[in-house]
Parts: sequence; C-alpha cells; structure tokens
Amino acid sequence: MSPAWAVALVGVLLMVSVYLVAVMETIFGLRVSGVRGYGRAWALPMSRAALLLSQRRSVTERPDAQAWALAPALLGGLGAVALTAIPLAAGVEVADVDAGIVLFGAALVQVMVAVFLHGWAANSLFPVLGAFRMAALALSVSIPFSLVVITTALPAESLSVGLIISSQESLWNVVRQPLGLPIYLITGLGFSFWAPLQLPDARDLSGGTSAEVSGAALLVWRVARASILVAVAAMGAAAFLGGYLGPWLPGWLWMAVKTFGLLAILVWSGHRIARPRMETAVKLGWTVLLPLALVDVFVSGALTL
Amino acid sequence: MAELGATLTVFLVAVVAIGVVRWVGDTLNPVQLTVPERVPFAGGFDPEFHAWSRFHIRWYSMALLFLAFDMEMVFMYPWAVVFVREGMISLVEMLMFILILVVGIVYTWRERGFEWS
Amino acid sequence: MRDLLARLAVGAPVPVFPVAGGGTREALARLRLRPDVHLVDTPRHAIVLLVLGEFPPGEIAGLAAVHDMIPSPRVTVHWTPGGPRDDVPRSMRVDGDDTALVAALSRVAGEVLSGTRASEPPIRPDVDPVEWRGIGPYGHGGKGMTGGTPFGRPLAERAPDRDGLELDQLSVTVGPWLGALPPGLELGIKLQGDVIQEVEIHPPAVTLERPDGWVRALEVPVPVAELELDRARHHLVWLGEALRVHDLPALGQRTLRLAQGLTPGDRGEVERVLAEVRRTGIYRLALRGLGAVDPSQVGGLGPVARAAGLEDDARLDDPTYQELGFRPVSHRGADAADRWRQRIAEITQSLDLAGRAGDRTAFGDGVVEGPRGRITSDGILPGAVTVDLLPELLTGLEWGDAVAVVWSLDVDPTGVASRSSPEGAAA
Amino acid sequence: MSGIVDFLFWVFAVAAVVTGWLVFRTDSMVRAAYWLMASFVAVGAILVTLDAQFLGLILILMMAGEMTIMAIFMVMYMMNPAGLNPMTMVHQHRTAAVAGAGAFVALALVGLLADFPDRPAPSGTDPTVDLGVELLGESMLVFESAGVALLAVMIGAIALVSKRGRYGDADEGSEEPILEKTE
Repeated sequence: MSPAWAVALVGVLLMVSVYLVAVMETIFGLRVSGVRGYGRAWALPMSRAALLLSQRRSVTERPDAQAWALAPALLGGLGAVALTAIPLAAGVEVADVDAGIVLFGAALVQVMVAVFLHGWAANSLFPVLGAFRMAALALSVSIPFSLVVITTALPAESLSVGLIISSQESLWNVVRQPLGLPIYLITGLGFSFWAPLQLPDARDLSGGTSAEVSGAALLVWRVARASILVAVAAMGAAAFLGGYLGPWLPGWLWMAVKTFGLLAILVWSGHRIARPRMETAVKLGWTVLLPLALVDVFVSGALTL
Repeated sequence: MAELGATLTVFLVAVVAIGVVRWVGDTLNPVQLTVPERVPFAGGFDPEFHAWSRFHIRWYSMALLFLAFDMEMVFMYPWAVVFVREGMISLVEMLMFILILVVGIVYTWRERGFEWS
Repeated sequence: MRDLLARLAVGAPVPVFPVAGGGTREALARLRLRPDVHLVDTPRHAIVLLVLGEFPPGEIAGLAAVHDMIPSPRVTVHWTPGGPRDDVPRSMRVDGDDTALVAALSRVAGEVLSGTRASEPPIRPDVDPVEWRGIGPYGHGGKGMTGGTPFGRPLAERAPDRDGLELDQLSVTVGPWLGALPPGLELGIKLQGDVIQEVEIHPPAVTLERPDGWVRALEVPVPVAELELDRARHHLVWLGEALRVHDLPALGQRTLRLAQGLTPGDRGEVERVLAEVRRTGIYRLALRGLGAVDPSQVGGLGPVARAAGLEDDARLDDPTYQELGFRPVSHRGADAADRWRQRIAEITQSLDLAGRAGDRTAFGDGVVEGPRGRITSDGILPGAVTVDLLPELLTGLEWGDAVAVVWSLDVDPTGVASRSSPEGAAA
Repeated sequence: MSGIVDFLFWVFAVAAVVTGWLVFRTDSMVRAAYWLMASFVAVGAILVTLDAQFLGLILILMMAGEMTIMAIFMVMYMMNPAGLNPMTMVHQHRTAAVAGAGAFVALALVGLLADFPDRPAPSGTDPTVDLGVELLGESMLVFESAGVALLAVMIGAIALVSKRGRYGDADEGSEEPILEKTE
C-alpha cells in the first residue's frame, strides 16, 4: 500500500475506533453504575477533548521535558504501527510483511518504554511509582503474550498475519487453541495498561504516570493509550477469530464486528473485574499465565501435527 | 523493506500528529508557569526531595528471569515457522528446551522471587 | 477557536478537585453521583477547586499549594458553613443545597473556560523554595555528585534497607488532599522504591466529624430502625469510596446511589450489588492477606474487631437488640479481605434489623455501637484508635497495598482530633 | 526504489552512531539506557533495510525489555540516577580513546580488506525458515545447550539476589565488611 493511503487509512481507523472506545467506556460505566439513558455518551468524548484542549499543560519543577513530550507521541506511534501489521480485509494490508507478528510484538513491547518515560519524566513521586509499575507489569505479561501469539503461527507455518488469517479458513484459532484468546486478552490489557490492569495509571497513585499531566498532553496520552487497546483488539480478531473471514458479509465488516466485539469485552472487563495488587499481577503473569501459555503451545502444537 | 516503508511513514505521521495537537494546546494556553504552579503533587505539601532517587525495585529476580526468557522467545519464532514441516522432532525438541527453562521459574517461585512487600 | 472549544467543553462534566473538610462525607458521596460534576484525584486534572466542610481555625493546610497546582483556567468555589475564607483570593461562595452547588460549578467553569471570568492567579509567591540559581559549578545549586540543592531540592538521603542494601530513602508527606486517601489524612512516610519503610501520622487537616445521630444515642434511646439504616448507609458510602480507589468507580457509584434514601425494602437491590462486588474478585486479587491486625489491638473497633474474630459489639449488651435476637457476624482472617466481607455482611444484617425493629428504641446509657466501633461518653471516637494502627500495619507494604489497608480500616482522620484539644487539632 | 533504501540506510546508520554517542553525553541513567536502545533500534532498522526483516524486528522487540531492565538497574544502583548534578559518564579517557580508535580501525580493516563471499540468496527463500531448520537440525545441540546455559544463568542470578529464600535470610550469620582502613 502506498504510504499516503496507509496514513489516511490508519489515521481514520484509529480516530474512529478511539472515539468508539471512549463512547463504550462511558456506556459501560453508566450501565454498571445503574443509570439508564446513554444518549449523552456519544457527544461526551468530544466535550471532554475540548475541555482538555482548553486547559493549560502542566510542568513540574525539574522534569525531563523531552522525554515527557516524547512519551505520548511514541505511544500513539506504536499503536499506529501495530495496526499496520494487521490485514483489515482480504488484501487490504498496510504492511504485508513476512514477520508480521514480530512487527506487532515489537510495537507492543515498546509500549513499556513510552509509559516508563511518561512516568519517570515528571520527577514526581506518584508518576515515578507508576513508571516502575509499568516495567514490572509489562515484563510479567510479555512472555505469555508472545507465546500465545506465536502459537497462532504454528498452523500457518508463517509469521505473516495475512497467512495466519488464511490458515483459519477451516477452523478459527480460538477453537484450535482455546487457552490462547483469554491469555492474549489479559496480557493485551496489561500492555495497554487498561482497567483492570491499569496499575501504572491507577487511582491509588492518583493517576500514576498521568498524575502530573493536564491539558492537551493529557488528551494525547489518553488517545494514544486507547489506540494501543484498539490494536490489541484488532490483532486478537485477526489471530484468533479469523479476521476478515466469514460468510455473507464483506470481509472488512467482519473484521470490524470482531474487533469491536473484542473491544467491548476488554472495556467491559475494566468495570467488572478488580484491579489486582502489583504483586498478584506479577505472580499471575509468571506462575499462572506463563505455564498456561506453555501448555497452550504444546497442546495446540501436538494437535496441529 | 518496501512493505515497511508504509509502516515507517505511518509511525512518523502519528508522532508528528500528536506533537501538533500538543503544540496547538500550548498555543491556545501558553505554558509559562510560576514556581508554585510547578510543585509536584503529593497531596498538598511540597516535596522535601527530588522524586528521582535510587529506586529500589523488589522484583529484580523477576527482571533477571525475564532476560533469560526473552532469549528463549527469539528461538520460538523460527521454530513456529518450521514446526509443521519438521513434525514431531520439533515438538519434542522445543518441549525439552522449555522444560529446562521452566525449572528456572519453579526455582524462582520457591525462592519467593515474585514477592516483594 | 477558544470560543468553539469552550462551547463544546460545556457538555463535559466539570472536573472538580475537592478539598473536603469535616462533615462532608455524605455531601461528597452525593456529588459523585452528579453527572455534571467529576471529582478528580489530582489537581492537575481539575478546573474548579471546591472547598467544602469545616476546618480547624487558621489556614487550611495545603490548600494554597493545591490551588496553584490546578492548571489555568482555574477557579475556586467555597461551600463551607463558615463563609468564604481569606486563604484563597477572589473566592466564590455558594449557599444552598447540592443542586445550587452543581449549578454554580457548571456556571463558573463555563465562565472561566470561555474567558468571561479571569483565571485565578497563583496564591503563593513566585520564589524558589531554596535559592539555587547561579550557585555551584554549573549554576544549578548542586554540589559534587549528590550534594547541594540542585534546582531547589536536595536528593534523597541514603538508609539501610531490608534487603541488605543501602539505597535511597525518600521522605515525603502525602495528603491531606490525596484522592487515594480519606480526605484530611496526612501521613509522613519514608519510601524505598515502592515500599513503605516508616509511617508517621500527622494531625488531621480537618475538624472533627461528630457523628451526631450516634452521639445523641449516648444520652437518649434512639429508634433502632433509624440507627441500623444509618449504619448500613455508612457502610455503603464506605464501600462506594473504597471501590472508587480500587478503580471500580462505576460500581462505586451504584453503591453510593443505593445509600441515598435507603430503606429496609431495598434489601434485594443491595444484595445484588454486593454480589457484584464479590464477583469482581476483589478479595482474591486485591485484598487477601493484607494488613492482618492483632485481635488484641482492635477491641472496640466494631467491624475491624469482628473481622478479627472478636464478638465485640455493644449491641450485645442492649436489651432491645437482645429482644431482636441480634447475633454479631464475625470473620476470622483479620485481614483486609475479611474487613470488607465483615462490613458487607453487616450491611444486609443492618437492613434486616431495621426491617424487623418496628419502633423499638435502643441505647441511651453512655455506650453506643457506631459504624466504626464503640462510642462512649468520654468523647474519644474509634477513628482515633484506627489511625494509631496505621504505622505498624503500613510499614513494609507496597504503596498500593498500603492504600488498600487504609480503606479496609475505614480510617477516619478526624478521630484523632477527638482525642486532642481543639488547639492540638489545629496545630 | 533502491535510492530510497540507500537513503534510509544512511539515515539509520547515522542515527545509530549519533544515539550511541549520546549515551555518553547524558547525565541521566534512564536517558543513557534509552539512547542505547535507540541505537539498537536504528541497527534493527538497518537490518530491515538489508532485507533481514525478522532479525531486525526481533532486535527491536527484545531491546525494549532489556534496556528497560538496564535503566531500572542503573537507577537502582547509581548515585544521582537522573543526573540532577551534572557528571561525566566517561572515565579513563586515554584508555577509552585508544581502545575505541583501535577497535574502529580493526573493524574498518576487516570491512575493507576481507574477501566477502558473493553468494546472492536465491529469491523466494525465507531466512526465518532457514533459521528454524538450522535450529532443529544441525544446530540442535547448540540450541539445547543454550537452554541449559540459560537455566544456569537464571538459577545463578536468583541464588545471588534472593535474600529471603526458603532457607531463611541469605546474610544470616554474615558480617558487614569493614570499610575503614586499619592502620
């Protein structure tokens, strides 16, 4: 795909889906809090964005200003890059690379760097605590994450996301490796530090890495963070739910339906599942998710043969 | 390479776009802060010290474990590609490799390396 | 551009940073339910600084600092019984109920966003905390590797650590207006990494919150139904706030909504919500094994004591409650999870008692079982004792775990004030 | 097309060198670690321009975790980790300069003088597949020994760092070394 088209496509997709994530977040929030009438939810993200744009950006006493400016830009860039690895319809792929899942994994793992810098740069207690939480969280989830993504490459005999989708013609990977999707979604929540795994930006840290951020800087940080969640959901749809494959409807619509289905599950879980303690999250990654992911690799592998 | 050109462009444009939004915000509300406006927030009292200190992480054993496992992941990718072609031998071989590494996790867990408070 | 943004921004809930003094527990809970207001956890995310409730005489601790941290456009609104205070210049006062307050908040936020009302200038003078410019070899105030006051603050000091290393120890005062802690609670802590090494309790920044209904029951018998509904309401408000700090704000709102106009007939809905809280897995994921108390230290602390296995309840000695067949619920784990379970069980128990009590009255002879524990006529509230537990319980915990323990104890910082003279509380 | 690839190659090459140089020009441990990561990312990008997609991308993937760990450990152990008091990251200037120049000359000589084989890979081969076949075939012993070596690393590291193991405190009965000079 030509770079100009790629930029336009990814840009529009990200803007639309990030907006929808914000709407979903509001609607699920209202639902759980027992309020009816969701009409307001559709305009709310725009009002919130306008409010943030009307506020001044905060600076602390002696921050690492360049790192602070870089962090949201890097995070948003990584969300966009991760999305380029995923075919959005048959043949509509920004980057048809052989090592597609490696590209996606590289983009997602770098999120850790963006969040660490975002918290560290403020030179303030709670953001710094958030930065170190992100490091511990991302290190704990990244191995099981990579393992389940690699497992989807087994039947495809390729690391290309396009081939992984077409290998699901007969059977979706979610059936071939039932442990895969849940582990993928949990670890994906960890990388996008979204509730219930929003430990780096949690309320017990008064907002963590974004505790000292306001105005436009806070707006771009929230948008960038949602873009990671969108990329995670899109990859989940492609790698486990057969991507654009499906009867009757056009491919891109199937892809959209599946992606937003996963996004709904991810956003919903934030309101329904408690945030674990830091130690519990680390233990969960190493002593539950990692062994399960290994079981997943070998059982699905044996079944593939 | 050609395929990744588009990815690189998308990355650069996204980075610049976010920079532009931030710049627009700064133009609308110029950032000229006085000393009290820059004090880091800890609930109402000024911090005595810089927050940047030698930060003692309690999960350093986990970090070391990660380094070893990260190496292992590098082998997994090419393995996955040839898995079906090579058949049973690849399964057994990787199983052996992983089981060796799992001993490391079990050991860390027994030494309470995942606990810190 | 600015006008367009201001017009769009009016549709968003007004981000308000509360500085909540004594007597505002219920008011804060009601404000959290208002769709037009969003109470935020850090002043950086706010537009309006809301000062509400009662404070010790003199300046409000930390208020000026928090005011200046709010990014412009900023504006202050007072909703205090004592009238506007002079610590904040050009402050605006609101009289009347919540509705008047919410309307005022929306109005001033709109004004200050559109520019028709000027943003408030910082209160504190624009001077460096320590003279540092031009000092030292690089003109940054530092000296050598770790000495001096680079950019106005020294670097953290070193101290031996549990793991046998000698690393930096960061002393910091957290609170009194930290969203993660109960309003007014101010702790001096020493941190190594994310683990707390030392805790010191500072005097609270708010005046004593007299639980009037309960204090009245010390002298005259009071209807049981009223008391028990009050107790259930107290625990529901606690649950709502604690859920918010645990990042389940929507479920917390639902709980807070239940607390409004609670009747014994709401029991079915209450049970549904409590079941939902259980299903979030919060006990296992966030609370289990945290902050276990020694039963010998928590006598008279109501739910905290009963969660530690004590059958400690003034209601046991009251003839009316005996007549109602009251048996206290208790748990044995003594940890944060059991304290949550305990209060949650007491909510339904209280609703049940309130439903069966008819117009019976209870207490009136100098001892009352309040929602936080035993209240006696000597004036010391259970909150005072709960706060005293903190230094021992929080030492050695990761910061997030410490926050969880503070909420699981339902700490009332104003309780400390009940023990000291008014001058002491103000100091 | 190849003009763009050449251009990108040079951009990344310069970026790799400049960011590598910046590692030693900053006072902040975090910045130093992430400049080093930027340097590695640029090297990964060079690999991608040379059509070694998998190797390039996996390098970028791995470096995020590794360099974050490096940043964290440096912050943990170095005095003044954020460089609030300016300091120099370079010591033993003369030795460093000689070693650096020597290494550069040696590598440049290899680059210029060595007789590189000219065997263009047939188009259509996937280097990742070749790598996998190699790992599972002839290099199997190497691969499995790598596993054992990694295990040894893990156990060694954990045994060294864990203080509160299941056998009690690691420093039980030990004495602090005497730091004062005895006359």
